[in-house]
Amino acid sequence: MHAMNLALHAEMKADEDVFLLGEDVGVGASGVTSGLLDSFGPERVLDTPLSEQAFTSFGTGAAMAGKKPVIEYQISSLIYLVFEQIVNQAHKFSLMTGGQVQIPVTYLISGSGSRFGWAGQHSDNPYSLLAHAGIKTVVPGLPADAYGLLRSAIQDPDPVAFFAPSALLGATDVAYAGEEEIVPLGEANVVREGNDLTVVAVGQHVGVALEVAESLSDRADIEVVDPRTVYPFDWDCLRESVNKTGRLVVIDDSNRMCGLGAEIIATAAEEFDLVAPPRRVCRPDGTVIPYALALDTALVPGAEQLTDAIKATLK
Amino acid sequence: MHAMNLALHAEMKADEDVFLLGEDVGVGASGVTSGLLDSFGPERVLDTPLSEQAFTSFGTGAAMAGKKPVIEYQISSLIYLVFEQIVNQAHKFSLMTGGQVQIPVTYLISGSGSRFGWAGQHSDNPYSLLAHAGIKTVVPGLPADAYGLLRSAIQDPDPVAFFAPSALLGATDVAYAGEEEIVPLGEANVVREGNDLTVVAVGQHVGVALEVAESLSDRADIEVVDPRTVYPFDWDCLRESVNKTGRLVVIDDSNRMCGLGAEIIATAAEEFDLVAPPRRVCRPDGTVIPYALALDTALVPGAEQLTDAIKATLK
Amino acid sequence: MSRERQRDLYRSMKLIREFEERCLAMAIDGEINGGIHPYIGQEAVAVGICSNLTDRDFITSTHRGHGHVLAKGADPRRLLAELLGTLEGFNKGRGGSMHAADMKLGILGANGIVGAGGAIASGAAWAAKARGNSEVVVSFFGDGAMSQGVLLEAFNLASIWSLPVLFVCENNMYATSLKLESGLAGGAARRAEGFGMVARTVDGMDVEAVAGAAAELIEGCRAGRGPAFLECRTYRFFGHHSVLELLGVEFRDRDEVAQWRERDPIPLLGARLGADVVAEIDAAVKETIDEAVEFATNAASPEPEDALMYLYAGTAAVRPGVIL
Amino acid sequence: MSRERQRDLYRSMKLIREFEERCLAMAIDGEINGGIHPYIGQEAVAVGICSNLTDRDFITSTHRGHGHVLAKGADPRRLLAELLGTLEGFNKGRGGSMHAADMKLGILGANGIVGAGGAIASGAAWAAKARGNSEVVVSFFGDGAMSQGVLLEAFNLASIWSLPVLFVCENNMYATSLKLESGLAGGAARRAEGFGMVARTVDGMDVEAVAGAAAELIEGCRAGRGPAFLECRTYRFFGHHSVLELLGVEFRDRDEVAQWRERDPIPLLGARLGADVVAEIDAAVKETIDEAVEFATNAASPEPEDALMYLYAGTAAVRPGVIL
Ligand SMILES: Cc1ncc(C[n+]2csc(CCOP(=O)(O)OP(=O)(O)O)c2C)c(N)n1
Ligand SMILES: Cc1ncc(C[n+]2csc(CCOP(=O)(O)OP(=O)(O)O)c2C)c(N)n1
Ligand SMILES: [Mg+2]
Ligand SMILES: [Mg+2]
Repeated sequence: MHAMNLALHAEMKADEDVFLLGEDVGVGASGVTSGLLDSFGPERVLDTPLSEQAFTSFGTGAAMAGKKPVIEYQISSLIYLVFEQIVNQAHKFSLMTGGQVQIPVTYLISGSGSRFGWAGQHSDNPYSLLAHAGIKTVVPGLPADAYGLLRSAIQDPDPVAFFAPSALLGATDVAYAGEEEIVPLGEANVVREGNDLTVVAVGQHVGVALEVAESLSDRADIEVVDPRTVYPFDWDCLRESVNKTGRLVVIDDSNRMCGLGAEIIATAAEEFDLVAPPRRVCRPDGTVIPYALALDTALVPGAEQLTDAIKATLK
Repeated sequence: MHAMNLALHAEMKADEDVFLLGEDVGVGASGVTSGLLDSFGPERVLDTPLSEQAFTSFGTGAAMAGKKPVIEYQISSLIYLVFEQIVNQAHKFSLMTGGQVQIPVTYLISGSGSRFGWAGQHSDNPYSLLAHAGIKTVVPGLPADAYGLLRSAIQDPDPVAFFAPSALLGATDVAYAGEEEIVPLGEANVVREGNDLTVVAVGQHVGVALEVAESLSDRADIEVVDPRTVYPFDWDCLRESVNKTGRLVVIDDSNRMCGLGAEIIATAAEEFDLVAPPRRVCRPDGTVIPYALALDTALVPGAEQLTDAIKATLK
Repeated sequence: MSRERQRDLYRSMKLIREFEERCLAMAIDGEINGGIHPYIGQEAVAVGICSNLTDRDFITSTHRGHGHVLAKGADPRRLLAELLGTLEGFNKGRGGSMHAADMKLGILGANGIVGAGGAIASGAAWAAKARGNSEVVVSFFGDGAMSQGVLLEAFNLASIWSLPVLFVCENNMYATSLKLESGLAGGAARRAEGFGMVARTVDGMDVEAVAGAAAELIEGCRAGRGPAFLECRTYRFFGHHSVLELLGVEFRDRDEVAQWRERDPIPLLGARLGADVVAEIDAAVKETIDEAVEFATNAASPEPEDALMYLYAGTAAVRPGVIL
Repeated sequence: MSRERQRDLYRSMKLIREFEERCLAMAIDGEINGGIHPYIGQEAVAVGICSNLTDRDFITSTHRGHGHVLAKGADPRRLLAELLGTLEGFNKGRGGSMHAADMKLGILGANGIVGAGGAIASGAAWAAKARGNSEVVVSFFGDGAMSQGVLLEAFNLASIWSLPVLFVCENNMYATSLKLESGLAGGAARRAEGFGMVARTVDGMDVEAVAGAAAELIEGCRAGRGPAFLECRTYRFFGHHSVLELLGVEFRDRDEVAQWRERDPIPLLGARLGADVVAEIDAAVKETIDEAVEFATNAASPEPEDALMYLYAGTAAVRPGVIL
């Protein structure tokens, strides 16, 4: 959270066309936008009415006129509400106008995934949907990436969606030491090297995968790949990893059907040299997160399921 | 089109809680709803203002009060506009209320996919998105299925999205002979038996796949599976087919990244006995359909690409 | 208004107040997952409106929904059981604070998405009308919701089809940190009139005034005169959400909060009833809530393996998150 | 109004009429893929409004956009080249009728989604204002769009932030087959007033009246008095879309259509100019359109291998539909 806040400060300072809009961004209700109103004033930090559709396309219009909006959404499912404005408007203008305009907007979803106790409408992880539609989509798993990717997202000439995993918001705060490096979009990161099996882990599961890899280190030498940008995906990095290890497990906190996990497994099956069937660890098909905590956690993938999947794949 | 029209007549006649709403449904602008106003009157055929979001959730409310709405959308991309109302509202009420309500709504997208000349905002095929979210999703490829599946969709106690492929609307009209059989949701259909390779073809590509299979009959004995319901998918049927043939090619008119094709390939790689890498034929990542006809057709999968993919997979 | 009716209104408001105070404490203590949006301060609105409804009428509610649900007659024991994620809750622990619903009482659910209820309300109203019944639907929402497209679309739909919906805007002057005047151009009632509806504004701290205004408008709905709009000017006494309360974050001016607390609807009506009556009701309400806490804290929790129960009403083979 | 200005208005209207008649014929003949939504009958609106704009001002348009684009000054040759899907089109053949845009003239695009333009217009207006410029943005839309949530949200946004946007509702009394009175509760201008905007209604068949009303409202926008709303009562003379025209489908009463054709804005102004002037302009316009047809039909088409060109402004490795 602190990392994202620093990235916003840095970009707003670096480029005066960058501005921020969203609900309660002035007071920084989510924590991500704290201090920006004080530093940059109400001309560049716009508290919006509860009109997600209009302010999303407002961003598109401002972008057409040369601005670089960063739009914060308080809840991940608000992406559903503005699907039309992102996917059918902002995304399409470049091609539809024959390259006459670019739409450099950043959609900042400042807490995606289960918040454990916020129930059905506040716990989704809709990044696979935007990736399917072709929106550049970022899901950081480490604080330094959150910083570096958010800066890249803002600088990018196309619409970019940035999903900060809810599960990491607290942790990020503490851990981020402040190394200020830009991380380019579309480049994966091998966070742990290994020879026996590749785990692709996204967002909050990067840390989980590292722990599981460590805990299984007596049994296998596991490589962990963090794609960081989920679309466009860094297939070259993954190809190299899987062609080396021959085995693949993906952990991804979106629904099974047509999720990011499916894409990674499918591409590996089509193009990479697998020696064993790959596996995914994900949410069930069509998941709706129930309120009761034990039910909520039962549906979100975790270390135990990942361990089981790795063991089964190693067999 | 005629098949869907007959199905609507049949269901409205069979159950007086079924009613129709949407834009220009009275005059039957899309052809699908012709004659219904005359038969059932304005109490059951509601011409709506251009308020897709409100009339979608209006359907949810009417369903909670015991009705069975069928909602027509004139354009496939209108699904983006009502994503919140379908995915975050209608879909979630059953679980969130602990089973207190059911939402038997049918979303009838009466022309999905490219219309060849309608350009960027009218040519998408968003069914993979709804499938990811967990909406029961139907994409018929044959007139009799269009009839039988639409009836099942209306009878189903859950929200069901029904995508009629634009490419077939004319054809359907002529071909449908009027066999009036209900087709259950979730059951695939082996439209051609074969032993060497399984082609999964969806919607308009069922016919394409049959032709291609025929044209390659001297080279291979191809089985063609039409899933009909894309979610929930009939994995058992596909498992049987692929375990027999050992080879798989999917043709699916949605975007590559996280599309239905990805799901089918992924599941096959995880669970089925493949003897060669599977392949998909689909739209490119993040496709926006350009206006010029030659560009439009270049992006929509077709017979030639399917033939190439089959040949490559047979090698 | 009869003294008996006044007592009923008082009891109902006090019940909500007591319930919410207990919940707020439990949320801050971490006993309620995710926390709550407390209704404290706005009781006169829910109670005044719902006192005109029967069990067969419908309501749609909001993220700040406990008051509406209780005012509509829902059992506080089962509401609290829901907030504790237990099987005795209305939603069997699946919904929680933002989705509490008792369909038997026509409560079509609280809703986590601002502005989502109005169109659902219109659909239910149409269905009732189509059946030839005289039920009405009340749709509650805040001042912030007045800028949500789907709600504005619903105003038009209800108006053009003359549906029996009473749209109730609880104008507490803030949407989280956003001030009314920075969010809503033109005024709530005036905006509603632009959709061809009868619109009125009432003092939302005076339960008798709310009840009176609602009675008239609801009568119009029942008589087939189409939808109506009632803006209730009110105020919440606590932070937007219990998490903010816990963190001690308040976006509003402390003096303003203090001033509005002077207009607390409960003592306002209590004064008309007299101290004895009030004391008697207060004691009874406290007992009811004590019982509810007792009931809810002893209720059983659902099992993790049932996490996807009720996902579909019909059949659908759902694959799990990991297949070994 | 000066005679010269009248001539300009006439020329501009006639140019649109001639262009659209040619297009409609070409669409029916299958020369224009997908067809068009003809603007014929509504010329006075686009022309009256745009006569108050400079090249630096912006517009957002609709599915029925040719009139707006031409009135804003776009080259008819390149617009027709776009409709024929060629590289000489504004959008290099990628957009077609519903997405025609000439960014150099501030034309932020026609739009295939009803109601989508208003929020885009507001964003562009804010950007202009933030730079301290006095540009205005005109957002065109139909009576049907008045029920779209995102447009209503945009009214509020523009109003609360006092943005220089003129919202122009072309009320042609139908949204495809839906009659105004079955779609719009409360009236267009009244609804807009409910969002705190100045709103006026004008005879959309009288180009001088439109130009006059727009001049005043646009002046207000430029002076920083916030957004305004202008309802233009007009009528389309042909079917909703060329496909319906081709099929001979008309949802409106034939007599009603005939009556409105009597109020054709072009002869209405022509009569004030005199037959000689009219004949001269008409001949010149015909020549311009002949040239445009000549130009467009000879323009080169894009290559299929470039189908995804411009998909992203920046870099992104896009995988094709089949990988062998
Ligand atoms: C569509 C939508 N946008 C944003 C949010 C986050 N949010 C929840 S409550 C709230 C403020 C609502 O204000 P108002 O409607 O006035 O109700 P109040 O909280 O004052 O009762 C916001 C922004 C949401 N839940 N839904
Ligand atoms: C959001 C949306 N809903 C439906 C459609 C299909 N559609 C295209 S034009 C139209 C009617 C529009 O009516 P109006 O706004 O009055 O404009 P007019 O066609 O009369 O110029 C409809 C329903 C669409 N393009 N977008
Ligand atoms: Mg409020
Ligand atoms: Mg119209």
